[in-house]
Amino acid sequence: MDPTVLTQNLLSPPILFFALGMLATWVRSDLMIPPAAAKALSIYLLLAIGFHGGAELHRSGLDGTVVLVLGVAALASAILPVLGYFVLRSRLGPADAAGIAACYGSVSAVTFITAISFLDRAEIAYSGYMIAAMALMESPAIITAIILVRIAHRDTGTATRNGSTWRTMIHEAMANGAILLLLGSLLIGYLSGEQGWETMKPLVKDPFQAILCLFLLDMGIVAARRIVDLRRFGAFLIAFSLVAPPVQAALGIIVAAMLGLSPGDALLLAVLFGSASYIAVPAALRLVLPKANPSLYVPMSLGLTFPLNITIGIPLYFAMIDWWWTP
Amino acid sequence: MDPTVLTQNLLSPPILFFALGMLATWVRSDLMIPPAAAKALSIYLLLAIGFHGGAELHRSGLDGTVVLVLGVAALASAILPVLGYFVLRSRLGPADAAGIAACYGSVSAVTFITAISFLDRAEIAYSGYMIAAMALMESPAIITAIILVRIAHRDTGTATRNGSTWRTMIHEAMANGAILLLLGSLLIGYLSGEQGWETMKPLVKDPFQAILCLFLLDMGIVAARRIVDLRRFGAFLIAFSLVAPPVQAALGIIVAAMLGLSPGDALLLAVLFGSASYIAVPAALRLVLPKANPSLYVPMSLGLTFPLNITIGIPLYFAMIDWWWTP
Amino acid sequence: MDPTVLTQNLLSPPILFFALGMLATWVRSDLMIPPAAAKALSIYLLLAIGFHGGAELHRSGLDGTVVLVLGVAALASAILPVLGYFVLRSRLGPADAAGIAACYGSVSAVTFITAISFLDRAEIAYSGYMIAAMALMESPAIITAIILVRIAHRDTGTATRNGSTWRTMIHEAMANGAILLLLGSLLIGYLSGEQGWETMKPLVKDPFQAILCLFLLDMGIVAARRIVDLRRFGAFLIAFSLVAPPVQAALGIIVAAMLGLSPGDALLLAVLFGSASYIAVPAALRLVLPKANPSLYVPMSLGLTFPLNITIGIPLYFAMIDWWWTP
Amino acid sequence: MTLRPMKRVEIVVDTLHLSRAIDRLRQAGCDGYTVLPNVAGYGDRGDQHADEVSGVSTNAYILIAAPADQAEAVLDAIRPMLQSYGGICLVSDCYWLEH
Amino acid sequence: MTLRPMKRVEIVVDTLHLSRAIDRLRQAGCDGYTVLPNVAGYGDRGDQHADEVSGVSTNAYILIAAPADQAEAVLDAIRPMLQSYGGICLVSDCYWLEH
Amino acid sequence: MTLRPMKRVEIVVDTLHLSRAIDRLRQAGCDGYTVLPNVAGYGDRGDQHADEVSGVSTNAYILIAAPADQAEAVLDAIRPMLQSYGGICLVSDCYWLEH
Ligand SMILES: Nc1ncnc2c1ncn2[C@@H]1O[C@H](COP(=O)(O)O)[C@@H](O)[C@H]1O
Ligand SMILES: Nc1ncnc2c1ncn2[C@@H]1O[C@H](COP(=O)(O)O)[C@@H](O)[C@H]1O
Ligand SMILES: Nc1ncnc2c1ncn2[C@@H]1O[C@H](COP(=O)(O)O)[C@@H](O)[C@H]1O
Ligand code: NA
Ligand code: NA
Ligand code: NA
Repeated sequence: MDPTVLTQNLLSPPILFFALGMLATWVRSDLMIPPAAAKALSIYLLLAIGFHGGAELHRSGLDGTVVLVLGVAALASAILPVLGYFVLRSRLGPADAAGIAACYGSVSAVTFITAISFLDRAEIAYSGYMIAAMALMESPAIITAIILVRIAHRDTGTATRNGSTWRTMIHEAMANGAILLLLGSLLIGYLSGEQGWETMKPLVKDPFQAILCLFLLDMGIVAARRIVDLRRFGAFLIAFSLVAPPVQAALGIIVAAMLGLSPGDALLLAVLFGSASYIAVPAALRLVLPKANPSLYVPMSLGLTFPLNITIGIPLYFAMIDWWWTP
Repeated sequence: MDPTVLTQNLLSPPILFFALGMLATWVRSDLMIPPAAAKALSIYLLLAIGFHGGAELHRSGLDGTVVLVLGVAALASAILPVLGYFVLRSRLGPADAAGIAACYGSVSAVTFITAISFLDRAEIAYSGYMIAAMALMESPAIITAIILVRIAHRDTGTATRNGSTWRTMIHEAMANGAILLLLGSLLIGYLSGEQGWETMKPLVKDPFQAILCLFLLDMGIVAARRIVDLRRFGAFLIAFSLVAPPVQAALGIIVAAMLGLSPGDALLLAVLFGSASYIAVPAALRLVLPKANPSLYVPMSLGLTFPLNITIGIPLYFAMIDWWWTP
Repeated sequence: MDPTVLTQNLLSPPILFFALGMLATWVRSDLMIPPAAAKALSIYLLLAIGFHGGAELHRSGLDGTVVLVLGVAALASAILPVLGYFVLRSRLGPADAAGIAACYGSVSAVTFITAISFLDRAEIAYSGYMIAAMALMESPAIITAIILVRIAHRDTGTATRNGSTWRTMIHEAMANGAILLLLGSLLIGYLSGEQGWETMKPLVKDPFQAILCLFLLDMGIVAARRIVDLRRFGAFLIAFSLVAPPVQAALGIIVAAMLGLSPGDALLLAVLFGSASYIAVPAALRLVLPKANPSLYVPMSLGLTFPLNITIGIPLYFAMIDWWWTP
Repeated sequence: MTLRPMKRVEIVVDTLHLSRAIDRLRQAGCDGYTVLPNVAGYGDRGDQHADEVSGVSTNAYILIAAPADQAEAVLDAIRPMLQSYGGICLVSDCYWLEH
Repeated sequence: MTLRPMKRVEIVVDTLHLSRAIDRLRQAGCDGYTVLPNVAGYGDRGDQHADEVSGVSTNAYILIAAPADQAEAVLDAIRPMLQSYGGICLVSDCYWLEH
Repeated sequence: MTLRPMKRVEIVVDTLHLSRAIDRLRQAGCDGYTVLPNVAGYGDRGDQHADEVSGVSTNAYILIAAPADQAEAVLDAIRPMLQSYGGICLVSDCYWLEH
């Protein structure tokens, strides 16, 4: 791996601001972004990448591989938790194992956005439909997790709340604000075409990287707070948080090669496979799998996997792709 | 009417984001813009159009028609509620009729801003002083409403809170934050001239349309929530919400033609006549006409009239103007 | 003094929006920026000047005078409170005198930022390291204040909370969110170089002046509220609030001349000497010198000194420098 | 440690009326209160969504600890507002930690 | 001035569960409540930091004044949620100022 | 349905002192609390406007439900802070819904 890719990533403003946020928590500073502002920033980021992706789609048009890639992505999100579940069951009960596995089967939107900003800085192209792939990968993992727990409790049937579970889950998946905003913005970007893009560009493109920095500053503060919770963890869960991402990302790279994706799209697929959800899935799990302990899966995905992926993961996965794709 | 004007408006990012917001409420999504962020966006929009209008005024200078237009606008806001009141009295008590009439005699700043963004997209000029006209049309309607209720209750005098009412009202009109910000920004834009414009342009002009989209996303969420309240309404009020705007807008177009305004200014005047307040007037009514039921006038103006105006109304009024003004 | 410098400053958008905010409070308007948004704006401003300063440093490189200037700045912040303290002791007890002196020995970040925007508008260069100087001047004044109170209470030792005071204080100084963000952004701007600057420029540079206007609108609202508290003050404290800034700024100009700084840097040093803290120092004083009355030092620095400095002070100090530096 | 018995008064009014409510409290001799300016709710006048920018649909919550006589003055001062504009007022007992 | 004795019920649940909790309250016949949608806290399930965007780590606080029987219905309605998801519910006495 | 009698402690301190107050609560054995970090108010030290960025003029509100002995420990822990920095502390009775 070309070490300058790693250095350049570590010295890029987004990562440095993330590190500053972590530092702020560690020295017990009172630096904080008001939650309302952080929420507004996250809405901006989802809207911006959604709209950008839609505008790209409008330009490139839809071709045959799109449906294939989207299908593979959704399938992956449904299958990945099975692998994670069986690894985790060696030490954990079914609910906790399924909860963690669901997070790692799903995706982290901010990791994905950071990967896009990595590609933007390196001026490497990617396809607009990868954003749709991300949206499709949010939910299947939860459904798999529920099924796994159901199977484990076949006899008792108490671990998940019966009856309304499926209805609740489907509603949550459809009505999740982040996914709705992402797909809605994608569609709007697609529909409003070149003129729409000119209108939105000064907000969704020009300051995008810089606003991501502000958001990652906040993410650093928040992630560092969650790391404290890890001190009660054994080595097993810490190892899982650090090993699962590159392994899953490597799977993503293999799939990307098989699908013949471009290097940019391959990186995004690797990140989708390798990242773990700490927003949408935890929110859904609290509703449909309340027995799974959130103080396990949130610190793992937010406190360890997220920092790992944005600092070392993205350049590492890219180096792998670069080496493989280069003829 | 050229149907592409309508289609183009419906497919423009602001309207599509508004629709996305409504959809989010309908599918019971948890998508929401934090109230503090929505407030900040509304402050931005008022400041931006105020400043922009002031800068335009600085460039064009003040001419004779300005005073005339401003006077007519203020007068219209005082007279329009009388018409509305007598129509509404056929079914409602004096306080409710006056309350609703006040909203429809006044204006909706966001509708006005959306009309400006419509003109910007179509590259049609408008005059900076129309923003002053808007500010002047906020309050007279309330005064008329009070007078109407006073007359209705000549004998009892209990419907409005006596004594302090006028003082409160004048204070409210002067001290209303939105109007102060709008007129203040207009004046600042005027005073700070070309150099000031260069300074402010990267914030008040370049991302204006895109920030309006974010705000309309929120307005869609909020408006859809208010629509639910309409189910308790009879056909009469729903019809009023949908018929009054085009009728009043048509009046505005006639006045604009009589004043010899440009097409852009004519559209803005039509929108000022045809739109209904759901911010400043409801806030004032709660203070000076507490007997008027806010769960009538807010859902009507916010849940029906506002969506109608920004989706169909603006292109419709513009088509009428286009047809009339074209020699 | 060339009167147009003053007029131009008074008619610049930042000052006019500040005045609009004050007016809003005076007419008891309901105009307000949500606290969460104001906090987000302040974070933006600190991040932006920090990053900008770091990028400048990256371009200019570090030379010999930097360390000298930084040292002098820190020293000044430690010494200035001694002068203030002895003037104030003529009328006040040791805790209140020390509290006020600490504020005036320290700096106001927003005044400093307003001075930078003054220089930007006049296209006068300044050095990136002046931002580091500002960060270094925040804390020494507090330490001096504590020492002065300790000396005054040598016998009783009750005025300041013993034991943990020093530890708390050093922690506060290090961990103050504003300073951490400022220095962190400076370092990030320095490390991320020209490519980082290109990335961040659309957010930290282009809309900087305009966002400052929004923030000063809020500062005007807040400052005017604090002015009300001044009615209970005697002439002495009001006089101090208005005389100390130009006297201290004049000292700053003399020091700048001795150090051979450029006119831009001289203005910034004058503002650092002449401004008074109303954020970091009051927050620290509440912890380490709780006996000092915050309803003295906050209204003085926020209600009087801040408005004085940004309206008249900055152009006045600049006129002095211009006259002195012009050969 | 002394615990002085006091009344605990809670008021919910429209955010729009907050500054008037506070003026009335001060006139009634109330010398301490805590305010949450933006809260949501539901009552006789339907939903207060706390979701928009006018304050028409947003409540403010006020907490007052006061001696019994001052509390009574507060109730007298606030009742006419509740009659005109809606809102609620609750009274309960509490102890104030002297310090 | 009439003060009617009432129960004062306070509920803290995850913000995530707020809309469900309110649905339950309404079904239980509760005709008034006040809501603070974003509060922080600490309890059996550890820290709720109220610092992020998912609502997983944020609480909502609900205040209800209700006659004794309605209050009891509220407790019955809310208890299963507390059992499944955590949270707390406090009951105390208060007087409602009639207006 | 079991309702366990408890003490309900409410504390208002400067937001600046919030983290210290919480440290003290935890040391005093308090195992649950709810926090509103930004509230406005008025008291002996004048107006807390909750309008600026330093937290000097903003209060935090803490609600604690605790058994009597734990509540007493909380009061002991918090009183020195109120003496140094101002703020208030109220105690009342409540019932905790067991779940
Ligand atoms: N029973 C109640 N318990 C708690 N809060 C209430 C109750 N009734 C009304 N409120 C609050 O007071 C506000 C105004 O009440 P109302 O005027 O009845 O609509 C509501 O929006 C709620 O926030
Ligand atoms: N003893 C308590 N006093 C006040 N609030 C509490 C208490 N215990 C829990 N809470 C609140 O209820 C939330 C959920 O509690 P739990 O489910 O026990 O973690 C906490 O985050 C606190 O906000
Ligand atoms: N009597 C009271 N009732 C309710 N809150 C109070 C009362 N007195 C003080 N407070 C709150 O406690 C804060 C600090 O009080 P103080 O230290 O007395 O200024 C005030 O800003 C209020 O938020
Ligand atoms: Na994944
Ligand atoms: Na109108
Ligand atoms: Na100074």
